[in-house]
Amino acid sequence: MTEITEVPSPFCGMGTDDLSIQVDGIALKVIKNGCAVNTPLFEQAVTDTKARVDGKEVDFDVAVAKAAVLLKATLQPVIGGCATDVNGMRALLALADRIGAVVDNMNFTGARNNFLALQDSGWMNTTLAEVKNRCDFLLVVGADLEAIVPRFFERFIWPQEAMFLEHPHQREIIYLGKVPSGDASTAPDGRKAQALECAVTDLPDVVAVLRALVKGRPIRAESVSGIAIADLQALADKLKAAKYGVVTWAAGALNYRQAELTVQTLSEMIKDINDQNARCSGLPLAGKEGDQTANQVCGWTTGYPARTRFSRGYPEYDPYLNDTKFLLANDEADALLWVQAFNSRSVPPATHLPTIVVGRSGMTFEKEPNVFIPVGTPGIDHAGHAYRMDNVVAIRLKKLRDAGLPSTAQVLSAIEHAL
Amino acid sequence: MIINGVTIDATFAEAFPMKATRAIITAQNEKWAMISAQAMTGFATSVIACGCEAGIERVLDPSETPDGRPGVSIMIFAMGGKGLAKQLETRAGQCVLTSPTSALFAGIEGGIRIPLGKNLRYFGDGFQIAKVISGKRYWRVPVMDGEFLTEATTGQVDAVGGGNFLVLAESQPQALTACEAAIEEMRKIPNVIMPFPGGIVRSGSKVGSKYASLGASTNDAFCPTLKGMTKTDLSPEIESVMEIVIDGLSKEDIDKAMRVGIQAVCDLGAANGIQRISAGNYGGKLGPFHFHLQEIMA
Amino acid sequence: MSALTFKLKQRPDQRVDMSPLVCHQLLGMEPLTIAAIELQCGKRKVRVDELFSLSGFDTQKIVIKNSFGKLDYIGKELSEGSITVEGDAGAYLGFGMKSGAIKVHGNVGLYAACEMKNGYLEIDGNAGDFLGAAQPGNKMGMKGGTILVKGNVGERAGDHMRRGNILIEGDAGDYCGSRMTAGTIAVMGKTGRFVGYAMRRGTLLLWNQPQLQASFNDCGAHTLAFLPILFASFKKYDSRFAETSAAFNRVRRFAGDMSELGRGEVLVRI
Amino acid sequence: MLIKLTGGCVYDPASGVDGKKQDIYIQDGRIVKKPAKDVPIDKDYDLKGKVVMSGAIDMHTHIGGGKGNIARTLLPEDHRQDPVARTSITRSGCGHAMPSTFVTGYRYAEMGYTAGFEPAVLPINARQAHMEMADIPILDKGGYVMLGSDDYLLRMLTAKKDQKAINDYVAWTIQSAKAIGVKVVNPGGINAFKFNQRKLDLDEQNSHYGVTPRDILRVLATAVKEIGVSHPLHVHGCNLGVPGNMQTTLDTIQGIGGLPMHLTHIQFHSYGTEGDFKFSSGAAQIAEAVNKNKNITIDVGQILFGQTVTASGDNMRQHANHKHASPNKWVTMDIECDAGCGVVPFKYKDQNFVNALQWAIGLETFLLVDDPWRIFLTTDHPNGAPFTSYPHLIRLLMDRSFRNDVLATIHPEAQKMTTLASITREYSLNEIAIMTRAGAAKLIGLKDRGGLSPGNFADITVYTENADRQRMFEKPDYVFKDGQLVVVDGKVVSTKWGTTHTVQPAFDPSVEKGLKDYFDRYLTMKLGNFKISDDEITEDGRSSLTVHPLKGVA
Repeated sequence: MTEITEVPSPFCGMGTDDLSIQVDGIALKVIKNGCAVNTPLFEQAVTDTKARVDGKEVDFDVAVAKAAVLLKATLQPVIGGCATDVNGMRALLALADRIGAVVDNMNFTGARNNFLALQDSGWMNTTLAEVKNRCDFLLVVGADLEAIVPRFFERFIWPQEAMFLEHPHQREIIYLGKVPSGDASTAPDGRKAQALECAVTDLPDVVAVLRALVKGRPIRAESVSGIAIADLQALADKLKAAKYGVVTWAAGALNYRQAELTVQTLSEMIKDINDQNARCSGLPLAGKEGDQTANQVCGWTTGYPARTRFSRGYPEYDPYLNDTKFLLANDEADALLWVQAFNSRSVPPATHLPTIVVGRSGMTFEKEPNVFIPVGTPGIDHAGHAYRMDNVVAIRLKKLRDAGLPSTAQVLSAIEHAL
Repeated sequence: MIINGVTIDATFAEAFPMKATRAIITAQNEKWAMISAQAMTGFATSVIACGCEAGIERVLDPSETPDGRPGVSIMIFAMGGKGLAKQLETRAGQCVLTSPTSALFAGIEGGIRIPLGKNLRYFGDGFQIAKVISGKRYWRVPVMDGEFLTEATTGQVDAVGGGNFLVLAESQPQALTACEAAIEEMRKIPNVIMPFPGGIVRSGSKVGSKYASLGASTNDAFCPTLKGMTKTDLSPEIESVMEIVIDGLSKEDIDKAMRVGIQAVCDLGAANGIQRISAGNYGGKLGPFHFHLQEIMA
Repeated sequence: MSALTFKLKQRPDQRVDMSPLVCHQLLGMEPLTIAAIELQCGKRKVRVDELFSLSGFDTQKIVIKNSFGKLDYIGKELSEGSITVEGDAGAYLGFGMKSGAIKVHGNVGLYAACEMKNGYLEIDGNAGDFLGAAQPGNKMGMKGGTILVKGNVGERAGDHMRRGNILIEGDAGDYCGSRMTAGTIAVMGKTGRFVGYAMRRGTLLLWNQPQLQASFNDCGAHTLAFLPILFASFKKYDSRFAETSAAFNRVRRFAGDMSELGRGEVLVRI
Repeated sequence: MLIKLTGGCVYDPASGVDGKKQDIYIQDGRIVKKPAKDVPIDKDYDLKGKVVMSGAIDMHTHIGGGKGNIARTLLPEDHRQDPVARTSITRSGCGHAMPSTFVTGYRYAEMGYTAGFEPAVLPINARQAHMEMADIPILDKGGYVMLGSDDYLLRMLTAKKDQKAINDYVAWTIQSAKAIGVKVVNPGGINAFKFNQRKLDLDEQNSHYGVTPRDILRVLATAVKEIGVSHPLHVHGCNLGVPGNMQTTLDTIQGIGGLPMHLTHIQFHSYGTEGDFKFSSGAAQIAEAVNKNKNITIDVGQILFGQTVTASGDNMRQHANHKHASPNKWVTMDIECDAGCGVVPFKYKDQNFVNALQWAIGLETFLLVDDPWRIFLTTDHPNGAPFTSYPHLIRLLMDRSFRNDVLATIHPEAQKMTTLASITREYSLNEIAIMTRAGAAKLIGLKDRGGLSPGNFADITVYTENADRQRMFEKPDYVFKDGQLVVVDGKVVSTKWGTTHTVQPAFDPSVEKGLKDYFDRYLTMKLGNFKISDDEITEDGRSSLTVHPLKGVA
């Protein structure tokens, strides 16, 4: 039995790397700094290590050969999920390039809220260490942050020390839209975060008013979606008065249509504040389980984020038509390769199409895929790289055990070679 | 040539190339369209001192105007395009933009496009709104009575200025009555304006003056009180001369206007004290357009 | 000369890029050459005559029969002539069209008239999201011309629109006129939420009072002189917009989006 | 396999060979001496009438790291204009302003380049920079790690730590980030921006730390020299793009007190304030200072007209420049108490006075600096222009009449403000070879690269002599990388992976004590997880590590 310290987690998206994990054979136990998101995903048992074709266990090579056959004769294959490490994505994109596939990250519809705003007008952002040391005012928009990233407040908002805040515990926090579900955002001295509550789907209206107030434009209404304009005016004033204000949101939590426009309004508001000689930054938190990794690697390989097709021989980005769900529902796809090395509960969408799953050991299916190849999890079964949810920092994932599981990269490269 | 006892001189009016434009002013009713049009075309009798010659062409029926309201068509003539554009813009800004309920539209399609409301829009201080409708750009400028709507540009075309004829009569009332009759008919002709007050000018001029600083002075040859003092062009029975000056988009337009005008004068005839019709020229040296009276009336 | 007609033989599962089959590209081409053009369909390249039976010769008058919602990029950058679509059209119909006319008898998909520059596009049925919008990453949507939709349109109609008219006889989805810079969108039916969201300038002309967000301010009731001129310009269309009874000049004016430049307007008929 | 390149006209400034007919032999990836007569030649290339140089080295090109990927993500419209389809040997991607990684490798190789160095590797983002560069085929790469706005260094300066402590920190950072040099960007300015300072002159204090850019430059330049890193401190100075910054640059040169210093993209730092537009060329003064101060090297950062994107660590200046963004979208970031970045798309226009004069200033600089060993050909890709414009730039330098023809087309007021028309200099092939090969290798301290003498790696480019230098340089006949033929007639025919060039200066291991405490207290990552291990570079077989010798260290 060994204990491995300073273990980074690929699961929470925050890049938490202070976990201590006890390794007993292939069993893992988080003994320090676990959380509701990370602990179960680390501790999950390895249940299957053998590949299957049509439900029957087969040798790895047989499964790979079968996968290659299914992908080869396609008119429009789709590679969905895209939840893996950097090397996994490299292999995935090489395969996609070869077979003319559509590549789609499973959480892109949420991430799209950020990408489309970025691609239209850009933004001014910051990252977690800057938040930890500089942020004196935090606005959380439309997200119950602690449910998404349980240790966000403990690690970045309420640490004992911050380089540039004499009293880090005096930071002010305001929630807009969502109300915090727990006490993580409550200051060590008991001060609760202020919450201006509205339906999340009303946020487009609320943030538009907030931006108008930041710009000093007239608003005639007295309230918007149940929030008094006077409260929003006070919020606008605080944003402008902060030394280092931070506005955060989680793209996936804005789960209503066209939420990119909400993100864009927030991002443009942040620029407005900086043009009024104050500092303010966005902290657009995107997904977890390799979402950022998928988009980053696809970004440098193709120029586009991970909703891009290769069917014409070169990459073409389409945030709507390249959606796996749309392609399946519309019978445009004729084969699905689902790649999910992190989460065994994240199974492919139901489809009658030939399906290959390269997934974390332990996946159970309502409908057995044609090919299932269990893979190791980056950061547990093999080393690798993953991006944090603030998109700048890549973390080095460690190998904790040897359960005999191949990496995503090994499987996908093998399929490519078998073509 | 003699028509109804009126002698048509064997002479010609001499006219010059000018640049012209037309604009349409509409308003809530004809009264306000006309007030604005009159202001816009006021103090525009002669390019010599006014910078342009302008006049009301005609009243427009609502069915003829772009916005379906009563309107007035005005024309402005100037010696050059630059001066024309400046006059148009200044006058539109002071006399139409300011005038209650008014709107301003191009009166000429094609031609060289010159600013109509294009720069007036800045009065809107950033609140102005552009609209392109059927390929034409309009500006909506917020003003205190609502919105001032103006087309961005109108057309500038080559035109002719300085067509004229003189009515020589036995008395002042008879000269005026005859000229009034002429103007009434001439106003029915499109593409022309008679820029002087009421269309009639009594101070015909000659080139030059004894005073060095003046370029023009009274046309003494046609001044009846000087008959005995100067080389007169008047017979003894002529006691009053009045002139009608015409600017038009083409020579043919001026031809037409002169013909109906002279005819109206001649219809009154010798019986009403009209003796002669003559015209002003400079010997044919200055203007390329010559309107021979007898040819026009032939 | 009879119209060059492409009659779809059977519907492929994958989307087809129809952009080569546009008047100016086919000008002067023999039918045999046209039949041999390859169209991208999913991963495949498919000959035109594999998908369509061809008849007629007039390349400046194209008819697509049996069309359906996976035929994308019909009339891409059309710069002359006309295209008639019998059936539905896919995404990016009339993409960047410069002139000419396109008429679709059925419904159309996403991004119809995307970055349209000029010309006339008529849709008998419904249009999908992003009608007259800009491609992701581009800042300029429709720049001119007129779109007439007799049915309903999806969300974000006229996103990033710069000039031109979008006339909608039916209803418009949410975010109609989002991020507009200029131009006019007229909606006879109902509009969804967040009308004119983040619009900078431009006009939304509505027959029915929308649910307006708080970043639009009421500027009161007005008689606007440009409206009769605008309506007069619709007379030439085969549309309810051309009817004399459709015209009005009395509106309530709302200005916004105050979060943006705030120079846009929502005009609601009264 | 023994390869012979026969009869080419060789330009190898590293060996003092200036256009001499010479045969070259390649074996096992290296250039070898003429073999004995009886050794059979496996492949003989007849290079009569061809020009032979070593593979070109771009010593300053933004090809890896977060800001590049932000630029890519920001500009789908730019990629749509230049899609690159896959072939049986190459991967698909996109080109133009900020090409995808694979296309970056192909297009560099297709112009005869065999190495590129990323000049702005944030320590915290070094992992990404290496991962991106690992996906650039054919080229060798390396990075200069960015210091100077990191809070750790500024805290050390405030605490008056001695030079030895700073040297240890710099050496540790180079090793942790697997770098080959050190760069400073707007010294302390990126940090000052986080405290809402909007400008920072050479002698202006950071409002929190009380430290000036001059202080930072001096300690870093000293550190780089004392720990034995060949490449002098790579400096992106204060006041980038600000009219009048010529004086700042001159002061920077004076202020470094004779220490080795490389001033990068100096074109952006050579502006006066004369003339009607209060914007003028300072190239003559800068060139004079460079000529006089032998401790100074520069690269130009030439701008060329057209659409591109600027990607820089200098978020203070990039924020100030955002009003020039075209199209109007831009990104700035504060990053991890380490540095920042700013990405602003730009369209340089020949009819824009400022852009036109910037173009002329860059060329003046090229032509007025005497010593080609101390000036390097760059566009600061993609900031001044994409790297694919190098052949055009080479023609501007080598062909005066062409240069003057272009000059005659730019903004007329800019023509009046430049002396370019009167400068007769035309670069020779040998000088181009110095700037783009031998000089770059010498500056960076690359052993076995940038020259054609036996023992060197066989990175070789073969061109057909052509009076039109643009055509000559945009389409080499052959390019060999490590002896492998990778390009024929300007097209990639095979691919391979290059190596990652680094240095490993020594440091006192106790430096980690203070760092560990700092990481635990203030940062968001453990020190142990921050450091990049060798196997991260080498494990997937895409790259290898090449460690170059230190200066004055055995």
